[in-house]
Amino acid sequence: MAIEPTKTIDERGEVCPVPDVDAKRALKKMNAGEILEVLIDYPLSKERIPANSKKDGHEVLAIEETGPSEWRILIKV
Amino acid sequence: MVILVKYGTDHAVESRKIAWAKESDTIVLLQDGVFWAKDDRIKEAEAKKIKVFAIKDEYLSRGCLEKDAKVPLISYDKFIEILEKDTKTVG
Amino acid sequence: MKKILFVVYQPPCGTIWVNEAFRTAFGMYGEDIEPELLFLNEATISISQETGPAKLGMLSLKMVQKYIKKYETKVYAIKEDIEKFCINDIDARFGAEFITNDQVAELIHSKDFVIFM
Amino acid sequence: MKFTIQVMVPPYTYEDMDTAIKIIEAAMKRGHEVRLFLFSDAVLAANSQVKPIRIDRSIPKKLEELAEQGLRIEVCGICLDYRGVTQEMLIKGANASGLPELAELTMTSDIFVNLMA
Repeated sequence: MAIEPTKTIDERGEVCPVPDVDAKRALKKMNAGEILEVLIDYPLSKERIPANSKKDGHEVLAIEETGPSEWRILIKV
Repeated sequence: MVILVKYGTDHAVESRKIAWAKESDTIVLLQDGVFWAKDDRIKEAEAKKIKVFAIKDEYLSRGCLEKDAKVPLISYDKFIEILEKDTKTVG
Repeated sequence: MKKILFVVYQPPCGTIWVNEAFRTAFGMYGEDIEPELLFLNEATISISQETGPAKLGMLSLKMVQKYIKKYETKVYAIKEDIEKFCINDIDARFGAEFITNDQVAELIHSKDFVIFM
Repeated sequence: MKFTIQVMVPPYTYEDMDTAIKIIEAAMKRGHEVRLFLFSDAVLAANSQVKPIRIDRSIPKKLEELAEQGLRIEVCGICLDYRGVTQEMLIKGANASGLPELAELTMTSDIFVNLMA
């Protein structure tokens, strides 16, 4: 079943700390149950965004490789 | 605030940091910053009621003599004690 | 809320600190921290429109301007330093506020931590 | 209390890592929770491949021992990439992280000791 994100942020081309900061700021503004889609190509953020989101009490639904060194992360608030 | 000074007396930034210090601030001299401990200009800070200390080991290791120190020489233990009392820092 | 001031004093051509100070400041927006940045000494030349590390094949300085706007990062420069380095063509994209050398003491003392880079 | 110490310049070339270690030891002895953030060239201090001559101190080994005693070590990931240090090369107890982690350390610190570049 395809997951329909509530909001998408495209952070491709951005490096540390921008994807992480933007993901965190976007999650803060969202309501419980909503889903954030984060598109990234900075490898370290692939590890850190899910880890930090979990720490903040969110649920990481998926980390998908969408291309060579490109990922899509789905986080449920 | 606790202001750390780690470069010597010719360093343009350190002299400005010292000049921006205010009454009740503490200046801790470490590394080459210990050369300020022998410099007359550090007396101006003390005249502004700024407390100044230098790390003893770093002062002595640079060939400076205890008798020439114009400020108290302290250990790292004492340095931590200073930070415990005044947690705002400039480094 | 914690208040942090990043003070950068080395030139943007030849050292990484201007870029790194901004990058560090931007990282603070993930937390309840208000970062501000002050240009001091040679770092002040960053706000001249003509300054370009990219002219030397180094990482461009302009990339930080996008984020200054996005995150609304407060930037300060010191009037005396601007005069010292004869900067006449100020790049408005830094949105810098100009303060006097005497005002820096107040700025520093309004912060929890001041980080020189 | 919670302490964070930030170092930016390379070990052995400069004294900052030695100073940081002395601050860490003194703070831990007084019962504080201590964290170290290695930024820019200071990341080299967490490289387990560093081989000083026998009569010299081993800074990476010392950090490893302090980590065993409870020191948390965070290392800037982008800075590691720039210097060809892989995560596998890091000493035990050091984590490759980045500026969002530095922000977290800053936010949760009672005291932040920055050793200016």
